[in-house]
Amino acid sequence: MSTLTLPTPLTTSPEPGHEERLLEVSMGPQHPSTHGVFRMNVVLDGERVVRLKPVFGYLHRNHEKIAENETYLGSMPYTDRLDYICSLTNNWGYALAVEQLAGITVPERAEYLRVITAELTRLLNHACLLGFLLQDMGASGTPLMYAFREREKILDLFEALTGARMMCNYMRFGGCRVDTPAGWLDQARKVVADFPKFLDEFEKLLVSNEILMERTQGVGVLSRELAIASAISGPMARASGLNYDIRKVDNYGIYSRFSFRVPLGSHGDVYDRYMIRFLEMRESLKILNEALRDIPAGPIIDPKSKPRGFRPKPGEHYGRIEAPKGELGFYLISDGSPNPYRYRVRPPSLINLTVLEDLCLGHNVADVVVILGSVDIVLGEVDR
Amino acid sequence: MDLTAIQSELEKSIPGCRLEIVPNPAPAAQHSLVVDADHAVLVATYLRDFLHFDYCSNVTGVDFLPKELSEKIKVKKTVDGPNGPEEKEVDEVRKTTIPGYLEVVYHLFSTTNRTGPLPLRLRTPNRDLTRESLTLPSLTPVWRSCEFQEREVYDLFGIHFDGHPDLRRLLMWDEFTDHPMRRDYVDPDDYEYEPTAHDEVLARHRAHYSTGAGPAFPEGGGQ
Amino acid sequence: MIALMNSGAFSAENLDQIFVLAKHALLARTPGMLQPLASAIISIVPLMIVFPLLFAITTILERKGLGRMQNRYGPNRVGPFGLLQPAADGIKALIKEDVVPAAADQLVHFFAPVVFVAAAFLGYSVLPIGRNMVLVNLNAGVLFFFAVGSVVELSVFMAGWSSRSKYSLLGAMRAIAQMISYEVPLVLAAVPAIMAAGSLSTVDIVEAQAGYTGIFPHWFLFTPWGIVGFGLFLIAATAESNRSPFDLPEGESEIIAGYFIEYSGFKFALFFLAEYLGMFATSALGITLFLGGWSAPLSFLSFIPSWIWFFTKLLALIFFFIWIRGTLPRLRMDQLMGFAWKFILPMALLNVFVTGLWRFLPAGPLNSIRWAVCAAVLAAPCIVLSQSLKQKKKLLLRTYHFAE
Amino acid sequence: MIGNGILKGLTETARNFFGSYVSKDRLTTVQYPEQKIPQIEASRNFPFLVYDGADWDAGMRCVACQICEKECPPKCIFIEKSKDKKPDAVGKAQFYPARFDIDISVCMSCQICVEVCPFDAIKMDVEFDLPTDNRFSGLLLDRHKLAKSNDYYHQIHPTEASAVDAALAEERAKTAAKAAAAPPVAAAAAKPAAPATAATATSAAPQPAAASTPKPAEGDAK
Repeated sequence: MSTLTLPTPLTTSPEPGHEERLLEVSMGPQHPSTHGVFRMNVVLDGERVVRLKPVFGYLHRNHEKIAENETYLGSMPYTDRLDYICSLTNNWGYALAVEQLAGITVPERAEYLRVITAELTRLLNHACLLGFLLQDMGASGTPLMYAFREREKILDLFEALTGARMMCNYMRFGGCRVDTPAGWLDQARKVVADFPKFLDEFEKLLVSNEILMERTQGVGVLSRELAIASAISGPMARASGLNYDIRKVDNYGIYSRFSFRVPLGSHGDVYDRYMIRFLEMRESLKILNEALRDIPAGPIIDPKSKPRGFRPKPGEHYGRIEAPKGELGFYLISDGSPNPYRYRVRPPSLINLTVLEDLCLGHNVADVVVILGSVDIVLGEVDR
Repeated sequence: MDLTAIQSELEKSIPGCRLEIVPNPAPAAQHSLVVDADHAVLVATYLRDFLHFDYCSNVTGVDFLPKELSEKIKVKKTVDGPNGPEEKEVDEVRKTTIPGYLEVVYHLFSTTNRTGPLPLRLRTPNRDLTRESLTLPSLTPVWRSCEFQEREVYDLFGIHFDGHPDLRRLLMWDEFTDHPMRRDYVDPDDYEYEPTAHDEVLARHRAHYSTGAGPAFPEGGGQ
Repeated sequence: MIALMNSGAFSAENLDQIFVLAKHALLARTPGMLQPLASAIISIVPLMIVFPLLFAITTILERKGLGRMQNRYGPNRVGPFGLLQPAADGIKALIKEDVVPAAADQLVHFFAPVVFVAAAFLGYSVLPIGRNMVLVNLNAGVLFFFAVGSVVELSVFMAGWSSRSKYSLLGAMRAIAQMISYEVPLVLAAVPAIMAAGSLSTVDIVEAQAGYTGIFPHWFLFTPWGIVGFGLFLIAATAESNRSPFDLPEGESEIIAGYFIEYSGFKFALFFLAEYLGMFATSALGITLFLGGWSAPLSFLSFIPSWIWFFTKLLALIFFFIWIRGTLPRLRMDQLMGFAWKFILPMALLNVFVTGLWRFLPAGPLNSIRWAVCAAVLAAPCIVLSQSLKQKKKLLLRTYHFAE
Repeated sequence: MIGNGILKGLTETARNFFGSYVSKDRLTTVQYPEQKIPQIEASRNFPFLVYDGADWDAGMRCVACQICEKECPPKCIFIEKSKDKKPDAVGKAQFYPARFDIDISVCMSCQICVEVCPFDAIKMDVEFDLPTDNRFSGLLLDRHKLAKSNDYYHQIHPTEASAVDAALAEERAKTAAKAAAAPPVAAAAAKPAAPATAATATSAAPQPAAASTPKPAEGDAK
């Protein structure tokens, strides 16, 4: 019966006689490396962190209240604005939850398109994160620019398919909105084919870099038990050795057809989180190659479905997918009317932040920034 | 491990706890378990330690307003017809109000035997907004993941979790007094807002700035 | 002066000495009594113009260099290929409003950049830019250079403390700690060159490296202790001028801009100017000590004027700094200090010992043995260090297992 | 050895630095605004109203059924139905929007209006630089600013436009065939219905069965 293992923030400083010299610094909400409007009240003893309280709410727009006054279809474009880096996985999470709530089946080609776009989003998100992580560590822009160069190629694919680079609004309940234009699949195969070149370049540039290893190994260690207790999900949990990838656990969509493995870390520090995302990108490439090879022809949405007047039968459902940042869940309660009675988003970023203080205690200011970078938060999702 | 087995085992091992299964008509049939407030922490700890539900992934607040149900029922009533009082079938509308309540739903998963969501529901006795009727036991001591999510439910619904290590507002600013996600929440009219083309918004805007102090907004939008 | 020009005396010798001759020509015109003052002014003014110009060129070089490393063009809007960008930055710095925080201590806040720039310029007086083109031929030139270099820390602390803001105080504390802890290895890395040249004067050190065997010059760089010394000197120089892997004082991602966070407008530009001047000064000293000052790299190239060689070597070093800045992430404060005291300093001391060893081992035919011995003595600690890191399980590449 | 990780990194940036002078594909940036990245065909920005033929007012396809106003998530479309009616492309009398405003400061270009419009009257534009000096009326595009011709639509979305035109043409052919096949029934129905239509503005009921009623969504119209 393990009692609550809260971090014991030291109100007094460890060395006696330092009390009056504690320096309370507020990092954020306008801070270059908090990945959005996120504030941390940090109490420093010299350079070491003694207490850290995150402050949220700067980007809170009450997405759930808006959804209660919108129809089911009306909330779909708002899900793009949750985790604005990976809009397609948000769409898929919401569409999956509504399909499971209303019992709608999805045609084959749409399932393949969903897997392709989701894995491309995972590549995009992990590449961006590695770039941001190294930007926080001071490598002035070079790794970030390499990551963004790759991201541009993928965003062009999304624009050609859905019409918008980041706000795709592509999934519908029962399939996808529009089929791939001519030549899109070949272009996608080309982008996926020369993505490993970028990964090797990144690996040579930074993976064995001594300064990076020095800055990240042994920093912000997250134990497996704390990860489970705090429901940490995504690459951050797998870096602590928790083998819990929802693509393997729930087998949603058609992930069971693809052979891919789940990388697991053993130390659970920032270096492991960084490497797990690196290896996950290589696994996603395997999925993409298989999916792009045997995507069938056929309808992308059941032709009889009408865009308006969608009323699921009363009931409730919690559907979830493996978003690049972790387990993205949608809890919908329907009372038979076109608007959901209750619409709840389970944000992986916010819940992964529960342990931020545990990770940062004892480290110094430079590490707080690196640890926050490794948690990979996006404020659109944290504050909803 | 289906729900009835869980319920029986819980009732056997925790004497006096009142459990109830709420059926879920959705195709995925995620039936949920309602626990009474005072045994909640015991039940939760048992679920975590013995039934391996160690991953509380989602905490949601739901608000059910009291509902009036009016249904027509046939009732025999003596009514004075043309030739004296007689029994007659007359359908009469009877209003029954279902008491509203605030509810917190915990979705539990198990990382060891990878079982699906077990929704655990905690309900407040009624919906009148007094402090003691809106308190529920916090499950943060059992699952650390509920810490921020329970703060959010407190912030947006007003449910007070006693036993929570650091119950503050999560999303709204601290001086905010109301709880926006409640069904009967009326959004305040005093913040300055963007006049848009829609009439009711324009009307409210003009009413708000009736004293003419508002921004210089041309009459009737961009006609 | 004009007569001299078109008299066809354009031999390499005259071209090399063109500035010296021009100065003498000018001096011949000034009345006797003013001559010492005039000679000082004539020497100082070009310095005060050339190096800020070099600062301007370096800003554009840096931004275009970083851009090219990051698959983009870099500034190319202002002027042809963006060459007028420094002018634009300069004007912007002049026009920008100079905000001084209310709580700041006005006097100290104002004088911090002035002290910084003055200290940076003083360092140039002893640096030989070309053949007999040194401002002041002090016989303790290197010592003077380091003495002036330490004034920089004072101005950094003045800036950090007087702005009375948390971040600037943090930045100032970091800067002071870093500069002091890298001042010592910087000096110790310079000692071998002084030992080899036998004098503290920069001109003598350059003289000691003159001469060629075959076509290769006698630079101190081409000796085992020279290579290690130059390496240590560069690392310490990067740290001294707050450049990339050691730019903790103005770690943008952590404490935003360190000690000059509360400066804006021209004072902010002065800080940048002083920082770059400091970088040029230390790399110029590195050239003087290890790369043979203004001597040509190959014997048959010595017809090119000496000051051109000095500036090409300086630009090469500047590109090295830019290259490092574009690649390496930043060290954390304690690692930076640990690196200085536990690795750079012992290596510098060992290097001094090896120079002594080099001095007394027989030169002549047995030169290769001397080389081998010194190289072995210097390489040993590096190998020991990397082995010990492996035993202590630090800085190891990790293998990851995969779950199906 | 201790330093080779850093050396590998340095060689990588050096390769990119010198590579950028050699191979052009390493430089991915484009000198906007002189050079522009080629327009991707399916890209969308703000909606616009399609009109056939030359006169934007007469040829506008929109019949003010206000479905898009109801379905628009951020509620940024504002329609006022006209009192009288004008003949549309097929010649049938239809309503038209007297006032059709889109507040593009509120619109999030989600193209749900395009999806739910039964008359293919509203499509997504690709023009993205729309700077205005006035925050309120400048960003409130009215009917005239929104209307763009069908061949402009062909210009920006060729495949989609031709598909839409094919569907419309085929539908008109179907209605024309049906109208031709049942002229007597229509003539009979039209005579008694004629006096009735004069007064009532809502013209849904008495239209002859052969009218080009589009997909059943018409029924929900207000």
